[in-house]
Amino acid sequence: MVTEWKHSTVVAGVPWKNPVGTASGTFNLEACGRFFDVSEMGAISTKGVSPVPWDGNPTPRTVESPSGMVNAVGLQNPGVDHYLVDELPKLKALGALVVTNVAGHSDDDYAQVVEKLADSSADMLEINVSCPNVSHGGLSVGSDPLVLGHLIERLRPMTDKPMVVKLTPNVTDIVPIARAAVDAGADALSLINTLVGMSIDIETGKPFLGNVTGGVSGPAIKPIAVAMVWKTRQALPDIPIIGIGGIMSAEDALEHLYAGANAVEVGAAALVDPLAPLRIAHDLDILLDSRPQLAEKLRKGQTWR
Amino acid sequence: MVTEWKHSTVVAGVPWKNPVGTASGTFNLEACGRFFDVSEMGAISTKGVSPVPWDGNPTPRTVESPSGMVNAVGLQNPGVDHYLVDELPKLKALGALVVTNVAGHSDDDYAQVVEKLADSSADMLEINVSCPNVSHGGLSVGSDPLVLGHLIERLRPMTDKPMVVKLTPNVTDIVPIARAAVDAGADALSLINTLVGMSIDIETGKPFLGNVTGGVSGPAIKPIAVAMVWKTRQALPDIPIIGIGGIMSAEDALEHLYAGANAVEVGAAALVDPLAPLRIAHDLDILLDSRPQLAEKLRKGQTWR
Amino acid sequence: MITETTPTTRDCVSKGFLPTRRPALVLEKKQLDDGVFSLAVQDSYMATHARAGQFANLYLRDLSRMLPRPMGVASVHGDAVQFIFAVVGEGTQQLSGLQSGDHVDILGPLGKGFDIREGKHYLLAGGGLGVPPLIRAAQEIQSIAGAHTTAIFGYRRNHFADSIVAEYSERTLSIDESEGNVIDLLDRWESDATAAGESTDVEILSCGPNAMMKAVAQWAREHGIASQLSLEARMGCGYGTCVVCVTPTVDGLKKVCLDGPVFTAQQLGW
Amino acid sequence: MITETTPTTRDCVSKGFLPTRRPALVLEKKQLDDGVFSLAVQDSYMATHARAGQFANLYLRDLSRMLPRPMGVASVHGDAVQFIFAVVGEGTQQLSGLQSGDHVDILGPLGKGFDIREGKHYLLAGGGLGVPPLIRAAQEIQSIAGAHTTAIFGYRRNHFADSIVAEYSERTLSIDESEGNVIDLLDRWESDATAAGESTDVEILSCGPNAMMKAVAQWAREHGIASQLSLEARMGCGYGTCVVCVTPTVDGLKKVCLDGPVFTAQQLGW
Ligand SMILES: Cc1cc2nc3c(=O)[nH]c(=O)nc-3n(C[C@H](O)[C@H](O)[C@H](O)COP(=O)(O)OP(=O)(O)OC[C@H]3O[C@@H](n4cnc5c(N)ncnc54)[C@H](O)[C@@H]3O)c2cc1C
Ligand SMILES: Cc1cc2nc3c(=O)[nH]c(=O)nc-3n(C[C@H](O)[C@H](O)[C@H](O)COP(=O)(O)OP(=O)(O)OC[C@H]3O[C@@H](n4cnc5c(N)ncnc54)[C@H](O)[C@@H]3O)c2cc1C
Ligand SMILES: Cc1cc2nc3c(=O)[nH]c(=O)nc-3n(C[C@H](O)[C@H](O)[C@H](O)COP(=O)(O)O)c2cc1C
Ligand SMILES: Cc1cc2nc3c(=O)[nH]c(=O)nc-3n(C[C@H](O)[C@H](O)[C@H](O)COP(=O)(O)O)c2cc1C
Ligand code: FES
Ligand code: FES
Repeated sequence: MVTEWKHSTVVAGVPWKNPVGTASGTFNLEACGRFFDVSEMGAISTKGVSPVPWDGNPTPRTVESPSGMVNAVGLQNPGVDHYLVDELPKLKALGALVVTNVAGHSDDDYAQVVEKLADSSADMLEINVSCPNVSHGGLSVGSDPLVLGHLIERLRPMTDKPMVVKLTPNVTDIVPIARAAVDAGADALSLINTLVGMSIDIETGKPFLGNVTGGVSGPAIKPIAVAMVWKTRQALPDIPIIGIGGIMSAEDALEHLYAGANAVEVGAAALVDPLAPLRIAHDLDILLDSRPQLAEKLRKGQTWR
Repeated sequence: MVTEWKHSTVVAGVPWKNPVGTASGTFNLEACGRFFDVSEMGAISTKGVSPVPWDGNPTPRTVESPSGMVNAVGLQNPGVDHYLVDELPKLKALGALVVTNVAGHSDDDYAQVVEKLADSSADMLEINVSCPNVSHGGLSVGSDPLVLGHLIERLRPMTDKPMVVKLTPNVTDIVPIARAAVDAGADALSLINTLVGMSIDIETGKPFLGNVTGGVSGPAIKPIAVAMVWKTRQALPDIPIIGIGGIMSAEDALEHLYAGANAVEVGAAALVDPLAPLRIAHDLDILLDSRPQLAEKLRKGQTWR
Repeated sequence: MITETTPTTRDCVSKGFLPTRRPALVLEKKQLDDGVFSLAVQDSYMATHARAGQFANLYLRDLSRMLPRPMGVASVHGDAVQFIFAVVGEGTQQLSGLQSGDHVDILGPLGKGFDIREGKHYLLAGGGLGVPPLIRAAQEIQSIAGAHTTAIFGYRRNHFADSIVAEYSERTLSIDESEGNVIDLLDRWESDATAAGESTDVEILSCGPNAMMKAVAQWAREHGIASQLSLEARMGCGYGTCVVCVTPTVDGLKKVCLDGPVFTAQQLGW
Repeated sequence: MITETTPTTRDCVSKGFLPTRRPALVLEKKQLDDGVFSLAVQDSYMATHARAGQFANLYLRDLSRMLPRPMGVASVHGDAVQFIFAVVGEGTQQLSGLQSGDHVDILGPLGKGFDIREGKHYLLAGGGLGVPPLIRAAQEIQSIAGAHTTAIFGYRRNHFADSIVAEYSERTLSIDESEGNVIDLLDRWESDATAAGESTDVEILSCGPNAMMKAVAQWAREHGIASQLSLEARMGCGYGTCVVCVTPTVDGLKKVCLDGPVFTAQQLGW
């Protein structure tokens, strides 16, 4: 049985069969595809791809934190060329809607990846300017409106694919950053990426992670994520937003949708239950039955205000 | 029996009998003084005082979040005049070391409070430029190095008391803010205040808190707080730091101390167990026995590097 | 975090301070109605000190939900303290899973209870899960010379507390939503009393939904009867330190957890 | 979050996908030693599919600690799966409190187990809490025609697993820290075998602290013996999606949870 989804959404003109996607870095086809039919998801956002393979950070790469985890994977990935012949065609062959997450250490890195993806079968691109775990690019780009605007202006003309810009919560005010991305041509925003955090081993007095700091994700960050989605939505009434952060249940997804998101992505929850993204999609499909106004807005690509 | 503390600390030249204080807004003498001898604590940081009584925000003022809580009290307090004849003299009579937390909606507000406290019996002042729950002052002052520097330059000459500046985590980079405070004359820094967050009632689709957004505190924010203390300590090797955020146990306090704090303050933990601050102080006194290097540094007013 | 009684706790208690959060042994858990449970825990301090209208903070084992679940004391027997609660969310769901032999962390008694005096007749006007503190009021009043009570309880459906309060209260009038509300009962009580020539010199103790209590306070005012009302509020600490649970009164904002939960209608300006 | 088996889970399993995280009934919990416990849970999928060297994620009820606690499968009986674990932190402390009748969420079997073949003699070189997967290896090898095992276990103090592994392994040599280490035992085994004129054409399966396994791999190399080593690593997901648990191999970084935990000494370049 393939699910007959009752409640769909639209993100930047792209119809999603349901409002729930996987979040980048927490979905990998080889691992997750064993647990569910990837075509069932609203969307699959894949691990950040860089122009060349990256080795990531030293281990240990994660440490538990209260109702969350701190990770410092550092965008280990086999590079865009491998992605184009492996993960992407496989996902498309399975019928998935693919959001390709793009990583870089420099503007040129991002441009190289986007160029290679321009004619690919990816459905949307998600420009990750918000990874706290790489020393150049990532967070540093995503926290300066001018730098970010410049990057997106450069990338935007390189492809016809809808371009989502993924924002960091590690900023004084997310609104000018969001606005800069939109003014430069972003078709949608996704937020939030992880919050900079760390943990210290009290037996050694030394940082636990190989990379010293990492990014906090999971339920702990939910209230912060919801506030950022809300604030961005209040400032930018029309831009499509994918809400991310601490979504463990359909109820959590609803909080993001009521905050103004058009769709959501599920991250850490998928790490502790491979089926979490699909389960949340199913549960949400039921919760939306009793919320016809919200469901109607989502279906039309509008948002809750 | 009054505790013979084995391990003391020094913050901005002020000796604390142990490294654990209460955090502002979570200690109130009338309530907490029934549970323990306030003179036992390293320090008592009192609720933010404003020049005139403030009524705070509409209710509900708190909502639970995973391993945390979001509060939007909005600095309700009876004003500095009341504080000077009530809470402060009572605390001093009981033998407490008092850190008076100062709130304001404007530079003039802060100045008025500091002026009145200049000749008081308060041991230290803690300038709260980081409250996310007031529309002017608070967070807006604390997130701009220039504005903050200006304020501290004005306040600094008004009193001989050691001045602690309490920083917000809701910034892109805490280092320039910390530096601005220090350059303007701050004797110490305390961090972190709460992170902006919110929660939405999925039955109504509306924000749960009367104030819409609030501040997240509790274990959920510990990794974020530790990273901020660490980052600030790396950049400013000598400034005394009071570590705050998510401390529920002596082990958590140790994480802050190893990150570079000279002392800690306990917030949300005190709300869910009135005795938590003193229990943490006792437990830490034991844990420091087996950490003579750290204990020695604290005693001398130095920090772990 | 089931905080076993720590040296710090013992030390402070020995110096005369109030006992802090501590684990209490669950003696009994019973289901009273659909989603309504009675929980008896052993805590001699609570048992000795809890006055009607006071409450305790119950805490969950699930550390991801750290705020207290405040619960009114429903009765005391020896060193056993009884709570009666409805499952309304995840926290009360978890509490309903406690079994005898488990421990649950508690703090209390907290707040200001009902002001109860000798020789008085009290009407206990309760609605839904507002009845537990009134059961304790009936129990307390029963032990006071000359004071007596009439329980006037409104339920959603089943009259789950009638048999419990009957142990302590001479008379119980109760009603469910299909039949009417607490105000209907108050009217009935008054006409009965007047008809029987009984005194209507009573005082009302009330606990229930705000709308109900406002109506009760108004009814009392119209009949020249004093009323004390036990409020609910979202709480941060439940013991007076965080200023989260405030309610407007004629003297300004007051803390429900410390200055209340019981206020007079006058204080509230109702 | 004890996730009761959801419609989504049932639906996916019916389509032939792997079963996701699910609650398993605790059948028995026993203490084997100071701080060492055996936990048997009912899960027919695990019981049918778990190969020696594979592991399961166990999850805590305490939602504030959400990461998995990976545990090697120690044995299988019918639809019961046994784990043996030491209490080293808060999570294993909580797991040690499980009682029969409780449920614990599990995911598995996970990872690549030992490569076990017919007609071989395996030395099972285990240290401390590395022994559980080797007990399962002995059990599995016992059921394979002509294959047999010698258990070579190093303990900190008590020889808590000797009697368990004796059910499956023909011979057990064990030692504790006061007496020596696993390498001493391997030497002893070799001289015994040589003296007795037995074949030393064996393969080593090993699990334990990294330092021990490196020494075992080196010993094996020096003796021209192949070895398979089961690694530990900090994990995010435990099932291959997060790229947290990587280890360097001659073919680059590999995931311990998916490509391992078992690697050959050659793969690791040890
Ligand atoms: C002084 C006082 C006495 C009470 N006595 C009783 C009683 O005897 N029996 C009974 O059934 N209920 C009583 N309540 C209400 C009870 O505290 C809530 O039903 C309970 O906290 C709900 O917890 P939950 O986790 O199931 O709900 P959730 O909605 O999941 O709880 C989330 C948060 O909101 C708080 N919360 C939710 N509902 C309420 C509420 N109505 N009042 C205050 N906080 C709430 C919770 O404490 C928690 O912090 C009392 C409340 C107060 C303030
Ligand atoms: C493949 C594999 C198989 C294992 N099999 C066994 C076994 O059969 N018996 C046994 O006793 N132990 C085994 N372990 C180790 C076991 O997973 C840890 O002891 C356990 O996770 C500690 O949890 P804690 O909450 O008590 O410790 P904490 O230190 O409080 O845990 C904090 C975090 O660190 C992780 N962690 C801590 N120690 C380890 C470790 N040594 N390896 C991996 N993660 C760790 C925890 O999972 C958790 O995420 C195995 C580990 C791996 C990777
Ligand atoms: C292990 C891990 C790896 C991640 N890798 C990426 C990545 O490659 N690109 C990206 O944009 N976000 C990455 N993220 C961030 C998530 O996509 C998500 O934004 C964040 O975890 C918050 O959501 P959550 O609370 O649901 O996990 C990663 C998160 C985790 C936990
Ligand atoms: C209810 C509440 C009220 C607070 N009021 C103040 C305040 O008046 N002034 C201030 O500087 N910080 C205030 N804070 C912030 C705390 O002092 C502390 O910085 C923050 O809660 C993080 O620490 P925690 O995680 O230990 O709670 C308040 C926090 C809470 C929860
Ligand atoms: S709940 Fe904290 S003051 Fe009342
Ligand atoms: S732990 Fe996630 S890939 Fe191995």
